[in-house]
Amino acid sequence: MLITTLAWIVLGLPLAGALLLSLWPGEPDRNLSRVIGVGTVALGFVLTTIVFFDLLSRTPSHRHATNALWQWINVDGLHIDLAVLVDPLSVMMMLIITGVGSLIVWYSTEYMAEDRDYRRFFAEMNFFVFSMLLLVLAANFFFLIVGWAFVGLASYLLIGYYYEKPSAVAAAKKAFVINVIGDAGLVLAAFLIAKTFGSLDYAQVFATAPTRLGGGSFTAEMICLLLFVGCAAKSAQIPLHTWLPDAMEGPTPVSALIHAATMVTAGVYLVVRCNVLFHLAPYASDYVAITGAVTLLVAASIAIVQEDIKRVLAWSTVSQIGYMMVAAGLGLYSQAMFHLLMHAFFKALLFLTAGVVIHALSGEQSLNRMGGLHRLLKFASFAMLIGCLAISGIPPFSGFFSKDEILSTAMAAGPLGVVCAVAGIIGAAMTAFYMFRMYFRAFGGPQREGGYHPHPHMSGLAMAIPVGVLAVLATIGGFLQVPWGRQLVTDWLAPAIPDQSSVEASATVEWLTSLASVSVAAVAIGIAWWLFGAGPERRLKYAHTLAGLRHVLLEQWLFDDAYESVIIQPGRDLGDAAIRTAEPDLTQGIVTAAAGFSMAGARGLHRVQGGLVRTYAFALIAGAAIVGLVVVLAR
Amino acid sequence: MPWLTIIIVIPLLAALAMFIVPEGDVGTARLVAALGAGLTLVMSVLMLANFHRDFPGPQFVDHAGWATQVGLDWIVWVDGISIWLIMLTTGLFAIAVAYLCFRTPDRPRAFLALIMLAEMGLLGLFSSGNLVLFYVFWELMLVPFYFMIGMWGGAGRKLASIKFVIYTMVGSLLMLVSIVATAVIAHGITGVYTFDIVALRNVDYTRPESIWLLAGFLLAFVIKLPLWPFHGWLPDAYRESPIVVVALLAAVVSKAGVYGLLRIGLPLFPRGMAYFQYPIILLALVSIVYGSLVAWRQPTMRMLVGYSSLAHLGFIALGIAAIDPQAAQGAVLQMVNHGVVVVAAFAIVGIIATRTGKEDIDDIGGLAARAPWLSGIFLVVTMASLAIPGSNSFAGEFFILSGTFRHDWWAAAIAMIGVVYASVYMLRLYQSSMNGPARGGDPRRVELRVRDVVVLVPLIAVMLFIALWPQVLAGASSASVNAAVAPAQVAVGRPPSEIRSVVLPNPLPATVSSASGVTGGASQ
Amino acid sequence: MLIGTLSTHHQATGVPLSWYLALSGAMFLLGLLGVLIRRNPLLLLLAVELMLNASNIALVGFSRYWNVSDGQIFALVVMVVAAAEVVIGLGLIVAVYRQRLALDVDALSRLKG
Amino acid sequence: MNTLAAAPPIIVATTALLALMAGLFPQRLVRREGPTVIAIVGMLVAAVMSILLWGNRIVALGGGYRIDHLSVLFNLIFIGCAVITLLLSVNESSGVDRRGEYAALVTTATAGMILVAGAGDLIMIFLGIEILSVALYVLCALELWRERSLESGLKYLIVGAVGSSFLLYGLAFLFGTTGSVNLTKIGASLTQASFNTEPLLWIAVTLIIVGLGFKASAAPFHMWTPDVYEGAPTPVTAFMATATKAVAFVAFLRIFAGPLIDIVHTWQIAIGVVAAVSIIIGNVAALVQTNLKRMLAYSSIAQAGYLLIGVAAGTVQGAQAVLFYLLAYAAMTLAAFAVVIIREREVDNGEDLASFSGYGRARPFLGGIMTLAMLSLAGFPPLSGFIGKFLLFGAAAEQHLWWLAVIGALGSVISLGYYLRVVGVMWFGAAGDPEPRKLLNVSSPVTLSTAACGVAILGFAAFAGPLLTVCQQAAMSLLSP
Repeated sequence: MLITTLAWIVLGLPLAGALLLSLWPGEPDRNLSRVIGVGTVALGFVLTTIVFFDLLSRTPSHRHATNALWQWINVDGLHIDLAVLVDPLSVMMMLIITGVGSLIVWYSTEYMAEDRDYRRFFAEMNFFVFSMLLLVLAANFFFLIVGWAFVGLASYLLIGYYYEKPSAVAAAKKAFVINVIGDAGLVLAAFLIAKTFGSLDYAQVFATAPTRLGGGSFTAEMICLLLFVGCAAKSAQIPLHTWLPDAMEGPTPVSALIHAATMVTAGVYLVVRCNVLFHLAPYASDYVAITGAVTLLVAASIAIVQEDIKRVLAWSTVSQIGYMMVAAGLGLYSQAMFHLLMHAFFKALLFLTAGVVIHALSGEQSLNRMGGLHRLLKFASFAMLIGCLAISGIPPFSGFFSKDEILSTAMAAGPLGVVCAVAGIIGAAMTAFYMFRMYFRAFGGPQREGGYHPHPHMSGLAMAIPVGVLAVLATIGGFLQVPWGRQLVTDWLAPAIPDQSSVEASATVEWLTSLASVSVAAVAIGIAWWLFGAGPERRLKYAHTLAGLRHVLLEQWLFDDAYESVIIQPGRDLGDAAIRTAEPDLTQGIVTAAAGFSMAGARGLHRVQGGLVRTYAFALIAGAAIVGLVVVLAR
Repeated sequence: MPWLTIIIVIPLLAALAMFIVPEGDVGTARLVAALGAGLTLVMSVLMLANFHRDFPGPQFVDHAGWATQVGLDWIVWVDGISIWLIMLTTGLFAIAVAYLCFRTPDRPRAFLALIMLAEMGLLGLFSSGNLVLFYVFWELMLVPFYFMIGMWGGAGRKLASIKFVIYTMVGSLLMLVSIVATAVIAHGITGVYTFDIVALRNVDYTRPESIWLLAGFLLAFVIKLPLWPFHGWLPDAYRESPIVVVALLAAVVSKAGVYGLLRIGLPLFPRGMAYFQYPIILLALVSIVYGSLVAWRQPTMRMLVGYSSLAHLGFIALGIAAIDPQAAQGAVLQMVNHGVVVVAAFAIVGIIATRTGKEDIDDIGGLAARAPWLSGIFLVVTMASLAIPGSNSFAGEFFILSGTFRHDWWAAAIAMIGVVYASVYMLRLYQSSMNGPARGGDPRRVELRVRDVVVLVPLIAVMLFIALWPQVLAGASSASVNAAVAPAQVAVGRPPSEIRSVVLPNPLPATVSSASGVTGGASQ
Repeated sequence: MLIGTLSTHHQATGVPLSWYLALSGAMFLLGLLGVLIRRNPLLLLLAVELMLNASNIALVGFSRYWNVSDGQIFALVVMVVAAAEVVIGLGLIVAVYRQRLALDVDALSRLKG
Repeated sequence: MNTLAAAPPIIVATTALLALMAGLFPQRLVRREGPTVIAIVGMLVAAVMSILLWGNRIVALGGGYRIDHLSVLFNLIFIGCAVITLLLSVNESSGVDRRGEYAALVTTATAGMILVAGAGDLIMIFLGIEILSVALYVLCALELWRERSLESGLKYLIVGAVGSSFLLYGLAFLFGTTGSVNLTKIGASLTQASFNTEPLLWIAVTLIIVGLGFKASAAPFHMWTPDVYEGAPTPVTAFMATATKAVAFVAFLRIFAGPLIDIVHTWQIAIGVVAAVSIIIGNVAALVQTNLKRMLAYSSIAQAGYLLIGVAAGTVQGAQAVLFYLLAYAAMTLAAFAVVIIREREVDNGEDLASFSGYGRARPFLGGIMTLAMLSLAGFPPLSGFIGKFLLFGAAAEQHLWWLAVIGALGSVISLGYYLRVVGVMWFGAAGDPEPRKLLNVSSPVTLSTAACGVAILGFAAFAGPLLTVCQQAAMSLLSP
């Protein structure tokens, strides 16, 4: 009871904050916006830790609780309650959301200090936190979908935060529409679930799934595939990934919170949440893994050529979520969640550090106009280095443990697992390469030509402390779960993941995989250092090798072009054609034709009525003949 | 207390009172209209408070003879379906009157009188317990709209008004033939010559009879809705009418068609509905996709919202044609939702258009910068209109499609195209007017004023309420919805486990409801 | 029943009913033809008279056949009516003449359409 | 006692003579107002007489005339139309000297109508129809100085005489087939024997349909109607459009729903076809008319088609529907013509649709009455025209004449094209001349009778229940000779 009440409060706090800030009459004081914006989320984190320890004090099998506020609707036997489910999985997500969230919101207070619409920013951030919490706390698929859509809305609002910029507006719309496509998949999945189980409650669906759905049954596969449509859209997996890079139009803290740490990992969360169903759907699970593997490679390859510091990070996010999807698809749910957690740390760190740089350079985001920042922004440089090492999987930073665990366990998970692990190792090399390319181009080498005007300034404490905290977490976070040591995350999640596949990599495989991934990463870092460490000359020298591939990469494997020409433009043409032809000719045409027919008849009668008596008499006689004929015929 | 009769008569009295109001006395005219609409709203709320939630049959039955020997009678009642349409009508007309009171049109007396007459027509329609009375009100509401379009419309108003009437009448006159034929054929079967809807529900028509009788009704319904390709009257009427009229047409009048399907189509002609099920589903799907595509490419704000309405009504029609209690329940929910949302959308379009003097989407932009409140409310309305999960519209659409999915998953899947496109065109509307570089005059002038707030805030409040707790609506209508759908479910051969209501309900006895009249229905 | 007796001779006169009817039919058609082809209103009135009298012959013939006087009374009434019609018709023709309009019904075609 | 039953026609006929004489008085005041007052008073007396006779079934004049519910109801319709026609003619600019003749002719025509309504035999039907026709020929041409009036009179006379000949010939054959002119006896003899294959009867039925169809201006025997309606003085047109049409239908009912009811199959389809053709031709042809009188003429053709649906049904319901619709039709048509009459006095081209541009806003009252009339004619509920159509469709459906009902419905859709055009011109059109020639006094008989018609359009609908009871009784009296 206590924990669900606390969960409701955690959920309600940011909502209250959002409402308060947006409905505040007039322009509220900036301090007020700040206090409300940060306070609700931070308080949420504190309460969440209470929930966490409460759950921890229970025996693992009792670590869940549900509570309904009211019966939202009951239609034809389909009950839907406005209810929360508190279990290890949701609490873990809550901790990430409120923990990382409050750091990032705190960071924003300084980052956004110059902004005109201060309170709108915090209102929308709070709304996002509320939506995300709703997503993870929902006790049924319906409110999952609601939260799912609300985070999409929050993401839309925050991507389009600078709404006077047409590119931001377009990016926001793109993100929203693609997410609606995902929502559609999710909703269809919910229909199928409702039809099959007569309920949308997690508890009931998951409890009865093994009996109602045979393993590998068509329904199970369909449910999972449809769910995954939603996951792919939200987590930017191929082919629904194109919105995420564009989403970098939003303010950097937004990118850190929504498009790196929390929202985009919702897809992973959902697959893990529905592990019971995915367990029954081997093909769908394989599809998830394959999508993850392909995405991680494609995204990593694109990241290599990006010139915008945030877009590098964005593609790296897509790539990293690919790792999580590989894990989730292979049934390595706790590994996926572990990587999710670590990714939240180091990716938030990377984004916030990038934000520090951008802030220091008054909004400059292009790597071309950076360089040699190490001496000017020492703190940021170290923070960024930690983040890069973490994401590249260099021990003992956090990314090493989580990525390594995914790869090594995947090796043991059948042939597909091996393929995915190999892809993961290649991806690891690419990751290390593009991350250090970014690092060296921004911080290494000489300063950019002409220097920096105004001089880059170090940020204040509100930005520095969150970065510092995240740097620490990204450094040591991996020790939560070390090979052959304490598997804290796995143990914690065990009650929520009953179908945890018992894949256990042998020691040899584990060592070999680690060795492979670390060594390729190290080599990649070396190459990056050689290419980018010394300034632009060498880079420019090699810029034209592999021009064709480079072009494809710069065009992001042509996904956007394909969508534009295959889906969007035909849709426009169809709409225009409908307006041009179907509207006037078909729908109006019937009426016009009928009216024209009547009018023609009227004009004909007008002519016949020529005023001559003989005509009238003749008509009389003719009419008599007709009537006579009818009388005779109809008798 | 003859609740419904009073509710129907109040607007009529208000309309008649306009004759006494001296010409040019705008204040009194406004007062009369406001009193009329307000009192009607209050009465309907009080009626709702006395409503028996779980009773599936007619309540608040008022009965008086008119020309009883030929089956013409004054029988009005509500059930769980129509009570919400009554509420929708009284609420939205009160809003419309509020809107008009602040923006007095040319010749206000006449306009307000016509608005009141239209309200009477719709209220009568939604409470008719007799087919002929249904027809009477069906046509009666047409007349004020005809005049409102013709007298206060834009440049092409003459053509638009006559097209609107003739198009609608093609369907409705054939409906009259069907109404007459229904009574005649029922007479042949039961020996009773009656137009009473309750009595006619128990008539066992043969399949061809059911099909042909329904065909006459159906044309009228799909034209009124409208469904593609019967929307030929819509573009002209929407383009030329005053925005209030467009809003009411889209929000309330269109519901008459849906209501007809629910009240007459499903319970009276289940076999016919079984026959026409897939044609209607098909038309609904085409309407959804077609309306979305065309809405997307419209140049003006009002036409965009207008065509979006075509798509949304396609969803509602789909919910009924699915012949599933869940889908039908969703349709009932969505009728209310769509009415509320579309009125809000048109109100915002009207505000923007009057303040900037522009209606073309490309001429307006960047209003959010100086009109944050408008922008915020518009966002809420946009989201409700594109049925984002968590909005009131989503509650309706979810159950429409979920119910449809149970038997015709493909139809729900195709309808999803419309869901996606809704976000495309609604965001086009929202973003191009609110975001981007400022265009179309001083955005500060566009910001909401008190007069706008009184119109929009009640609508937003209703949207939020339904979004948070749709069970209030669903709970009070489910019994009636189940009863309405049950015969058609039998006709299409659904398994008994899915049929929620076996017995067709009789009217609530006068002693139980607070209605004064006797029941007009036949016994089982 | 009746049709069978059309050709049988009537006892009293020996003139069969069919003869009456043939005469009457011929007159009626003649009158119709006159209405169709004549342009002078006077002659038109004449043609109409022919048609009315065709009826009279039929009436009288039937009256004889059934041996009742109804038909004859009817015929008398018709005569009076016909006379009244002719009077009015002639009056109108005079009025037309006075207006110096052509005595040609085809000229009476200002009202049309 | 029996002669008392014939009081209504006798009173009306006497009134005609008195009115004629009043018109010859030397005093100008008497000459001007006397005939109208006498005619109205006399006819109202006849109306009261008729009402007093309600409920009685009396045969008078040796079986030639009878009082029953039907004849009483029709007496009231005719007298009502005649009185309103006379009231609408008050202050007519045409010469005072013709007042007496005018009132006398209208009254005479009414007498003829009353005779048809109560006709007990074929002779009386023919006689009554001819009395009213002859009077109408003169009435049409009453404005001798107006070429169009003259043309309409002469045309009506010639074509009308042809029509009468058809009717007469048909009656002659009906007599010939049955051996009696008495309606009751004809009915009896048709009931006894099988007449299915009787060519003479077919001829009779055909010719009677043509003759009465002509009087009812049903298509294709309608072609005189627009010309005559347009040319005749407008009050006369109003009288023709309402009372004369009613006569034709009472004759239809007296003959077909009475004695010929047992051979319904021989004439049902034929009348149905005539009805359908009338509905289509009347409604379609009206679409392009710009002269309001002409448009109303075509509308009356279409309305005749609707009324024939009820006749074709050949049932009590059908007859009842015809009766109700006739009442409603009279009210709406008189209302429409009344407004045209008023407009004609205000402007020169008052019968042109164009002259009504913006009329509704300039004269909301008259515009309102006209709108009411048009909407009712178009069949908009809850006006009386709707209830009439509803009953007619019901009667057709009862006899499974679905096609007739559907054609009727489609015809109504077409009719919106011109009825609503009038409404649209009046309310949506640009305002016409701002300063009309003269304003009618609100209390003038013309305005009052216009208002009365408007009230009737609503009242017949509101009190449809009691009215239908009356109509039903009247219809029942057809079947019990």
